[in-house]
Amino acid sequence: MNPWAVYALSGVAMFSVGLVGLFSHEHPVKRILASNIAGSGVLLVLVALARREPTGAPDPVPHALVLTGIVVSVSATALGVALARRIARIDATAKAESTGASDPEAGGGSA
Amino acid sequence: MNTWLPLAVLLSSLLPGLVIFLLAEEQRVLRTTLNLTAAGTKLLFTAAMAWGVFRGRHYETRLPFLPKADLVLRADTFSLLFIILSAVLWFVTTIYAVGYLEGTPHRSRFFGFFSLCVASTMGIAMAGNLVTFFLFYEMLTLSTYPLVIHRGTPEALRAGNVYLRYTLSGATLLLAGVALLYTLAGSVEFTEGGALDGVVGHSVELTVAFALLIGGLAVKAALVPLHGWLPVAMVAPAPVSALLHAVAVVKAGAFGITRVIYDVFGVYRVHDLGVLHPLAVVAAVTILYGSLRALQQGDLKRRLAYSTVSQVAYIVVGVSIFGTVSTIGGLVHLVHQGLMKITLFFCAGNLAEELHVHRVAELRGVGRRMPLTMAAFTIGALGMIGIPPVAGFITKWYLGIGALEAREPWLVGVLLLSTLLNAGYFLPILYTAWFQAPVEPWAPRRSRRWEVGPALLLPTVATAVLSLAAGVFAGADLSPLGWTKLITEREFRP
Amino acid sequence: MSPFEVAQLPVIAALGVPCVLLLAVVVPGWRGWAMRLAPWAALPTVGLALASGAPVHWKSILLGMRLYAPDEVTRTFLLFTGVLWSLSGLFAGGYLRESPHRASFWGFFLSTLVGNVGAVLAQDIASFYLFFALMTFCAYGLVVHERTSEAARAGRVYLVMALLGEALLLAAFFLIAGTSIDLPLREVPRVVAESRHRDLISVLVLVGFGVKVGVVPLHLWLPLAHPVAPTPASAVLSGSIIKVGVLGWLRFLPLGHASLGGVGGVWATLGLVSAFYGVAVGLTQRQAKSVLAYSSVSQMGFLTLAVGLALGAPEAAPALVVAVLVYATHHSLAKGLLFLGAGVLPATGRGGWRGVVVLVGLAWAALEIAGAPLTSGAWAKLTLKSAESAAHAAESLPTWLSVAAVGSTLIMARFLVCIVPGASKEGKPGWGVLLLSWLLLLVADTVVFLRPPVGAEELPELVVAKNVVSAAWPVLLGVSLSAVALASRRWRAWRVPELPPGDLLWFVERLVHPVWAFMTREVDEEEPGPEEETWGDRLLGRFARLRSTLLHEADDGEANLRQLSHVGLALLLFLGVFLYLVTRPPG
Amino acid sequence: MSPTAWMAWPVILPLLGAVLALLVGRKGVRVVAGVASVATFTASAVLTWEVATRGVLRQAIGGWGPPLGIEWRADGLAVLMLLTIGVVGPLISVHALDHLGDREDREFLPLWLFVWCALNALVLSADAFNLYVTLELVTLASVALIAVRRDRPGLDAGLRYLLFALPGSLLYLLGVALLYGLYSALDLGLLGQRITPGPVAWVAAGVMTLGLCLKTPLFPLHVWLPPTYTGAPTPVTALLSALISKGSYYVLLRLWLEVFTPILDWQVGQFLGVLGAAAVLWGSLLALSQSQLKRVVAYSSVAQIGYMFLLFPMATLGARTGAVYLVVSHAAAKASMFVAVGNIHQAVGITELGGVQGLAYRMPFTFLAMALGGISLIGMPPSGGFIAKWILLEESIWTGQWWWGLVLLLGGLLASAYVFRILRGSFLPLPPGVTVRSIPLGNELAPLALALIALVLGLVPWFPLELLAVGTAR
Amino acid sequence: MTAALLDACLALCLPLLAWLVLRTESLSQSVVLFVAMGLLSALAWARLDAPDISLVEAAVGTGLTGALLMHTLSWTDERPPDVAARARHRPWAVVAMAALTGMLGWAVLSLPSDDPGLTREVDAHLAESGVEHPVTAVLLNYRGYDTLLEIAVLLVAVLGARAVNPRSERTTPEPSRDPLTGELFRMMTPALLLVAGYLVWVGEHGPGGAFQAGAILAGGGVVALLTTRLGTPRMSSWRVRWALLTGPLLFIGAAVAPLFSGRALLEYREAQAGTVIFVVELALTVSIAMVLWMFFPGMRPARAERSGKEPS
Repeated sequence: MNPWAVYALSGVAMFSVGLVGLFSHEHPVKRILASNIAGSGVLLVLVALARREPTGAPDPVPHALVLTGIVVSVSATALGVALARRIARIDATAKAESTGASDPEAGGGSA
Repeated sequence: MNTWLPLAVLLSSLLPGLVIFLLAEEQRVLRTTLNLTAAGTKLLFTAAMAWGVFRGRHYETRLPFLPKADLVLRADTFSLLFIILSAVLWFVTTIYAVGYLEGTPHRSRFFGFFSLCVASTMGIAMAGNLVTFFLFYEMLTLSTYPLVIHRGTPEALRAGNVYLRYTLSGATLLLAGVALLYTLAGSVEFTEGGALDGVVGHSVELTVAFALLIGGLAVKAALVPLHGWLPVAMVAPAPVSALLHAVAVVKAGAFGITRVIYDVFGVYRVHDLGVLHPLAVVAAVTILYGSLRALQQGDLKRRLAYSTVSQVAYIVVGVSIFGTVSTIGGLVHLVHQGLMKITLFFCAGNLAEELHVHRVAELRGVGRRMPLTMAAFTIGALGMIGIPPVAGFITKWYLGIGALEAREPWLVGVLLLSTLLNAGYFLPILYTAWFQAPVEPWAPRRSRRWEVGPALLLPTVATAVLSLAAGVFAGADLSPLGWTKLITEREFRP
Repeated sequence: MSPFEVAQLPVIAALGVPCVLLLAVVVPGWRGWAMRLAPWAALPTVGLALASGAPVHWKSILLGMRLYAPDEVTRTFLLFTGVLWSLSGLFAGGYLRESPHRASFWGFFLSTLVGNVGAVLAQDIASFYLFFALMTFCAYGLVVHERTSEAARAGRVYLVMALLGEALLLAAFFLIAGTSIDLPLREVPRVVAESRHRDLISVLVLVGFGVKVGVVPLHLWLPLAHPVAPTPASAVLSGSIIKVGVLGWLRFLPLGHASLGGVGGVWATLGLVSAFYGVAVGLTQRQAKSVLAYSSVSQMGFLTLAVGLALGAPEAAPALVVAVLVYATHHSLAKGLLFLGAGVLPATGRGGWRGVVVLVGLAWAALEIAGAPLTSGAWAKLTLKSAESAAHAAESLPTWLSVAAVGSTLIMARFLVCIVPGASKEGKPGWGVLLLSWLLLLVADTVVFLRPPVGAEELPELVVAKNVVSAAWPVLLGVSLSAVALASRRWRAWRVPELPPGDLLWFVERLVHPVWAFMTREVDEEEPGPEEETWGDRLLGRFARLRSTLLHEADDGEANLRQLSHVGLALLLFLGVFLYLVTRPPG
Repeated sequence: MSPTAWMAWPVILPLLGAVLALLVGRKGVRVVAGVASVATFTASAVLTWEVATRGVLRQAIGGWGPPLGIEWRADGLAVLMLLTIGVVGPLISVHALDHLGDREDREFLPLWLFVWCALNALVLSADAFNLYVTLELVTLASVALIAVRRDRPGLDAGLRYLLFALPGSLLYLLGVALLYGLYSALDLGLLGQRITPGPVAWVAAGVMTLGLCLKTPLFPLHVWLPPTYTGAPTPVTALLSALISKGSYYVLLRLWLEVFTPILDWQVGQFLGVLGAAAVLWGSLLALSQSQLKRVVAYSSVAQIGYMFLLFPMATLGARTGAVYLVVSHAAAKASMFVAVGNIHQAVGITELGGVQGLAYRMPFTFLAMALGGISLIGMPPSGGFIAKWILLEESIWTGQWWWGLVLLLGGLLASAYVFRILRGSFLPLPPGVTVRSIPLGNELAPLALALIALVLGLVPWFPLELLAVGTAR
Repeated sequence: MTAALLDACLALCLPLLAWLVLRTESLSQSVVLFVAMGLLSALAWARLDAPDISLVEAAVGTGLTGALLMHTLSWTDERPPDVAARARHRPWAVVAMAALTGMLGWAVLSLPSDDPGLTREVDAHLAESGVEHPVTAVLLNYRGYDTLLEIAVLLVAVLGARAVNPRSERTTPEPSRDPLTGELFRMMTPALLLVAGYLVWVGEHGPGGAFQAGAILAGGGVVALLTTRLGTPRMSSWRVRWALLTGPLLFIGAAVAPLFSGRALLEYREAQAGTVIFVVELALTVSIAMVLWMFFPGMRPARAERSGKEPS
C-alpha cells in the first residue's frame, strides 16, 4: 500500500487505542492522556489524507484543520489537567485534615 | 358584535381569576366583590348571547392556532344550554363558597382556580372544533386538581392522586382519538350532522377513533369502569363538589360525548358504525350500578356522588338512543341534574358546616332544626327520584317515551328500576330527617333568623326553587325543556 | 287565550284555594289563621261539582296542563270528594285541637287534598300523574302522623307498594303517550284501544291503580294504614283516595272501545274474590277501624267486578260506568259516616241523647253498606245488578252478589259489636264540632241519595216490590246469623282466631327484608369500614408494588450503566448496530 | 449594511462582549455583559425579521466560495434557535447573577457570552469543521462554567462532562475527516449533493451520529448527564439542559436532514427512534425514583431528549417542525424548572422533594413557574409542549408509524406522574422548623418569565411555525 | 526503500507506544512514554511533508503538554492501581480496539488513493490571499473564521484553568537554588526571542506562524517560571490582560471592518490582506504565548509540607 494509507491506518489504530483507553481507565490523568492520543490519531488520519498525491505540495486545508485541532486539544487538555489538579489538591487537603495534620493555610476549601 | 362576545364570555371569568390569584389573603372584600362582579358580568354576556342566538344571530371567534386547526369559540344553541347552566350556577356557588370558606386559609388561591375552572367550562361549551375542545378539557383538569386537594390533608392528596390518574389517562385516550380523527379528516369542525363527510370508508379507524374519544370523555362523565374518581373526590370542600363534581367536570364529559356523537360523527354515521348501542348499554349499566352503590353508602356526600354517577349516565343514555325525543330527554337532564344535584350538595354542605353531620344515620330529626335546608333537600331528592313536579320527572318522561319511540323497551325497565333504587336511597334520608326524633337535641341556632349562614342558605333555596320551576314551567319556551326543543330543532335533527 | 275566563274561575279556585292555604301553613308566620281556614279548603271543589266550570289549558305549566272536562265522571267524583274532604276537615278541626303535630297534619292534609282534587280535574297524562303522585306521597304524611312504630311500619309498606304501583303506571303512561307528548285524557281510551300494546297497557293500568284500590293481592297496605291514621285521615283515605284508583281505571282503560275478554274475566273474578276475602278476614279483626278497612276491600271488590265486566263487554260499558259511579258515591259517603262515627262515638259517649243519635246514625250507615232496601246501598247494588245483567255475564252472578251482600251485613254487625261496647258512657269534652260535622255528613249522604248526580233513573225501581225483597233477604239472613254468632260467643265455646292485620304481609316481608338488608349492608357502619376492597383498589395495590420494584430495577440498571466500561461497550455496540443496519440492503 | 451582514453580528457581538468583559476586569463586568446581551438580542431579532421577510439568507465568510471558505446559512430553523438562545439565555444569566456570589459573576458572565457566541455560530454555520470548532468552544466553556464555583461537586461534574464530551467531538471530527477525504468538501450543502452510499459515507455517518448522540446525550450514553447536572450550580444546569445540549442535537438534525438523507434508510431511523423511545421510558422511570429535586428534573431531561429523537424514524418536514418546536418549548420549560429549583434551594436550603412543601404560599411565582414548566413537559394543552406533542402525534399517525404516537402518549402520562409528584407537595403546609429566606424579586421573576414563554408558545404557535417553514421550500 | 521501511516502522510504533502509555500502571512512566510518542508523531508529521504541524506538535503537543502533565503529576498522588480490574478488562479492551480499528480502517482504506483535495483551488486563489504559504492562507484568510473561534477556545480554556485555580493557591516562587538553570535561562532568552520573531515573519511564505512562535515564547516563559522569580501572570494586572486580549481584539476589529463597507465578515481587501494578516498574526503570537504560559499554575506551595513524599 502507498505510504499515506499506512499512516492513516496507524492514525485509526491510535484513535481506537485512545478511545478504548478513555473508557477503561478510572484515573482522570490517564483518561486525559487517552483523549490526547485519540485526538492525535484523528489528526494523523487527516494529515495522511493531505499527502495522498505523491508529487507536489500536500493539500494545505487538512493541515490548517490539524493546526486548529492541535490547539483545541491542547486547550482541552490544559483545562482537564487544571480540573484534575484542583480535585487532587482538595482531596489531599481533606485527607490531611482527616489525619489530624494541621494544614491551616493549604485549606483552599470551596469559596 | 358577533366576533368578540364568545371571547368576552370566556375572559369574564379568566381575567378576574388571574387577578384574584394576586390578591393577598386579607383582601376579603375586594376578592368577593371582584368575584361577584365577574359572575354578574358573565351572566349579562350570557343573557345577551342567548338572546342573540334565540334571534338566530351567529357568534364565532376564530384565532389562528395550529396549521390545520384554529382556536374557535362558537356559541350555538347547544353550547348555550351548558353556558347558561354554568353561568347561573357559578354565580350561585360563588356566593355559597364565600360563605362556606369564611375564615379558612388560601382563599385567594381557591377562588383563582375556581374562576379558571369556570373559564375552561365556558371554553369547553363554546369550543368550535375538537382541538379547542381538548385544550379547554385539559385546562379543566388542571384547574380542578388544586381545588380537589385544596385542604392539603393527606386524604385530599390521595384523592388528588386518584383524580389525576383517571383524568390524565382519559385525556391521553382523548388526545389519541383527536389526533387519529385529524389525520383521517383533515380538520374536524363541529358541524350539524357530523364533520366527517369527507371520510369515506375507514370504518375500522373511525370505530377506533370513536372508542378512544368516548373512552377519554367517559372518565369525566364517570361511566362505570372509569367512575372511581368521583366518590373519592368528595373529600373536596362542599362548593367544589357542588359546582365541579355535580356540574362542571361531570357535565363536560357528557357534553363532550354529545358533541362527538352529533357534531363530529353525526348520528347516522355513528348508528351505521353500530357503536351507539354498546354506549347505551354501558350507560344503562352505569345507571343501575351507581344507584346500587349509592344504597350502600353511609356517608351523605359519597351517596350523592354515586347518585351523580348514575344520573349523568341518564344524559349519556338519552343521547346515545337514536331518536329526537330521547335526545331531548338526555340534553334537558344536563340542566335538570345540574340544578337538582347542586341543591343536594349545597344541603350536604350546610349540614356539614352547621351541624358537622356527615353520615346519613346522624340526620335524625334534622328537619326540625334546619327546615329550609331539608325542604330544599326534599325537592332535590324528589326530583332525583323523578317525581313531578320537580325537574327530574320531565327527563324521565322524555327518556321513557324516547326509548319506546326508538324501539328500546329494555331501557324503560332500566328507568323504572333506577327510579325505585333512587327512591330506595333518598326516601330513607327524608324519613329520618322529617319523621324521626333526634337522639339528643340539636345545637341551638347561632342567629335567630337564619338556620345556617345566609350566604349558604339563600343559594340552596334558590337552586331548589330553580329545579322546581324547571319542572313546573317546563312547557314554557325559555325553560330548559323549551331551549332543548330549540336545540333539537336547529341542530340535532337525526 | 287570556290567562283565564270567568267560567274557569271555579276550576282555578278548586285547586288554588287549598294551594294557597298549604303555602300559608308552611310559613310559620301565617300558620295560625291558615289552620283555622284549612277545613273549608274543599268547599270550592263542592261548588265546582254543583256548578259547572270551563276547561283550562296552561301550555307552559308542566307539559301543557289541561284541567276540568264537564263529564259525568268528573262531576260525580268532585261531588263526593268535595263533600267528604270538607266534612272530614271540619271533623279534624275539632278532633286534633290538642295533638302536638297539628301543623304537619294540616300541611299533609291540604297537600293530599290538592293531589286528590287535581287528579280528578287533570285532563292530560302528565298532570294526572303529577297530582296522583302528590296525593300518594302526602297521604304517607297522614298515615305516619302519630309517629308511632306501627305507623312507621304501615307508612313504609304503604309507600313501597305505592311506589311499585306508580312504577307500573309510569310504564303504562309511556306506552300510552307514544310520540305525542301531551295527550288529552279524552282521547286516551281510543288511543289505548288502537295501540299495539293494548293488553299490556290494560294490565299495567289495572294492577297500577289496583294497588291504590286495594284489590286482593294488592290490598296489604290498606288494613295497616287505616287503624294508625287519625280518624279524619282514614275517613278520607278510605272514602276518596282509594276512589282515585277507580278514577284511573275509568280514565285509562279502553272501556267501550275494545273488548278484552280474557283480562276482563280475570279481573271480574278477582273482584268477587276480594269481596268475599275482605269479609272473611274482616270478621277475624278485633279493631273497629281494621274491620272497616276490610269492609272497604270487599266493597271495592264489587267495583273491580264491574270494571272487569265492562272490559269484557264494551256494549254494556256505559251502564257499568254509571253503576260504578253510583256505587263509588254511595260507598264514599257511607264509609265516611262509619269512620267518622267510629271517631264521634267515644267523644259523645253512649249515654244520653247524643249517644242515641250517634248509634242510630251508625246503624243507618251500616244498613246502607249492607245494602238494606230503600237505602243508598240498595240503590247502588240495584244499578250494579241491572248493568251486569245487560253485560250478560254468567247467570250465577246475581246469586253471588246476594251472598256477598250477606257477607257485608255480617261484617257491619262485626263492626257494631266492636265499636259499641268499647265506647264509654259519658264522652269527652269538645264533642260539639265532631257531632256537627258527622251529622252534616249524614245529611249530605241522604241528600246525595235523593238528588244523585248520576244514575237517578234507578231510584224509582227501589220501591218496586221485587227489588225490595231481593235487597231485604240477604240483610235479614245476615242479621240473624250475627245474632246467632253473638249468642254462641257468650258461652265462649268458640273463639274466632285473630289474624294480624295485613294478613299475607308477614309472608311478603319475610321475602323482601333480607334482600333489602343485603343491598344496604354497609350503611350502618360507623366509620366507612375498611376501604372496601373493590377490584379497583386491589389493582391499585398491585400497581403500587409493581411500581416500586420497577423503580428499584431502574436504579440498579442506571448504576451499572454508569460504569465506564459499559459506556464504552454501549458506544461500540451503537456503532456496530448502526453500520449493520446501514449496510444491510433495505427491506 | 446589507441584510446578509446582519448574520455576522449575533456571533461577533457576544465574542466582543466577552473579550471586553475580561478586559475591563473586576468593576465593569456586569455593565459590559449587559450591553453585549442587549446588542446580541437585537441583532438576533433583526436577523429573524430579515429571514422572516426575505427568506433564507446565505453569506460566504471572507468572500470565498463554499469549497474553500466557510458559509453561513440562516433559514427559519436557525433563526428560531437564535431567538430561543437569545431569550432563554439572558433570563437564566439574570437569575445567575443573584444566585452565584459576586466572584463567580466575574467568571460566569464572560463564559456565558462565549457560550452564547458559540451557540449562535453553531446555529448559523453550514460548514462541518466549523461546527466541530463551535461544538468544542461550547463544550470547553460549559466545563469552565460547571466548575465556576470551585467546589468539589462542581469540579467533579466539570471533569466528567469534559471527559465524556471530548470523545464525542473526536468521533465527530473523524467523521468530518472521512467525508473530506472522499468528497474533499466541508460545506454541508456540497456534501449533501455529492454524497453516495459507500463504506466511507456509512462509517462517517455512523461515527458522527455516535459522537453527537454521546454529547446530546441519547439513552444508553446518557449516564454522565444526571451527576453533571446535579453537581453544577443550578443556573449553569439550566443553561446546560435548555440550550447547550440542544447544540449537538441541532447539528445531528442538520446532518440527518440535509447531508445523510440519501444514504440512511428506514431501519437506521427506526434504530434511533427505538433508542429515543427507550430514553423516554427510562428517563421517566428514573425521574420517578429520585428523591432529590434536581435529579428528578435532570432525568426528565433524558426523557425529553428521547422525544426529540422520535424525529429520525419519521424524517418528514412535519416531524422536523414538531421536534424543533419541542426543542424550543423544552428549552423554556426546563430552564424555568431548573431556575425554580434553584430558587427553592436558595430560599429553603432543602434539596429533597420535601423542599417543595408550602411552596404555593411562600413563593407563589416560583410555584407558578414550576407548574407551567411541568405542564409543558407533560405536553398538556396550554403549553408549547402540547403543540410539539400534537404535531409529532399527527405525524406519527400520518406516516403510519403509530407506535411512536403510543410512546408520546405513554411518555406524557409518566411525565405527569413525576411532575405532579413534585407539585403535589407544594400544597402541603410548610414543614415545621423550616425558615424561608426571602430571595430577591428578580430571582423569582426569571423562572416565571421563562414559564410564560412556554405558555405563550402554547397559545400563539402560528408565528414560530410559519418561521420554521422558511427555507424548507427545497 | 529505506523511506518505506521508516514509514512502516513509524506507523507501527505509534499505536504500540500509545497502547503502552495507557497500559503502564504508574503515572509518571505513562507521561514519559506519552512525551516520547509525541516526538515520534512530530517525526511522522515531518515524513508527511507537514512542517508546520510537526513544529507545533513538537513545541505545543509534546513540549508544553508534557511539561504540564509532569507538573501536575507532582500534585496528584499515585492512586493504588486496581490490578484485578485492569486484568479483567484487558482481553475485552483488545477485542474492542481490534473491532474499532477494523471498522474505521475499512472506511479509511476505501478512500481514493490519489485525490488532490483542494490543492488546486487553494493555489488558484493564493495570489488574492495576500500570503504565499498556502497553509497560512487557509488558516488566516480562507478559513480565518475557524481561527477566530479557535482563539476564543484558547481564551475560554485559560479562563477556565485560571478560574479553577484560586489566587490563594498561587505562590510567590522563591528562586531555585540551582545556578545551572539560572544561567541556562539567561543565555537562552535572546535566542528564543529571535527564533520566535523569525517564525512569525517566515509564516508569510513558509511553514511557521503565530501558533509556532507563540509556543516557543511560552516555552521560554515556562522556563523562566521554573528558574527565576518571575511569578505566573495574574489576570488581575492590566498588563497581563492587555497582552492576552490585544490579539483577539485586533482580529475581531479586522474581521468586522469589511462589514461596514458592504463586504462579508473577514473579507480583507486584496491589497492590504498581506499586511493585515501579518499584524494580526503578530498580536496573536503574543496572546497565544500568554495563554500557553498561563496554563502553568506556578510552583507548588513551598510552605505546605506535603505529608511524607518529597516532590519527585
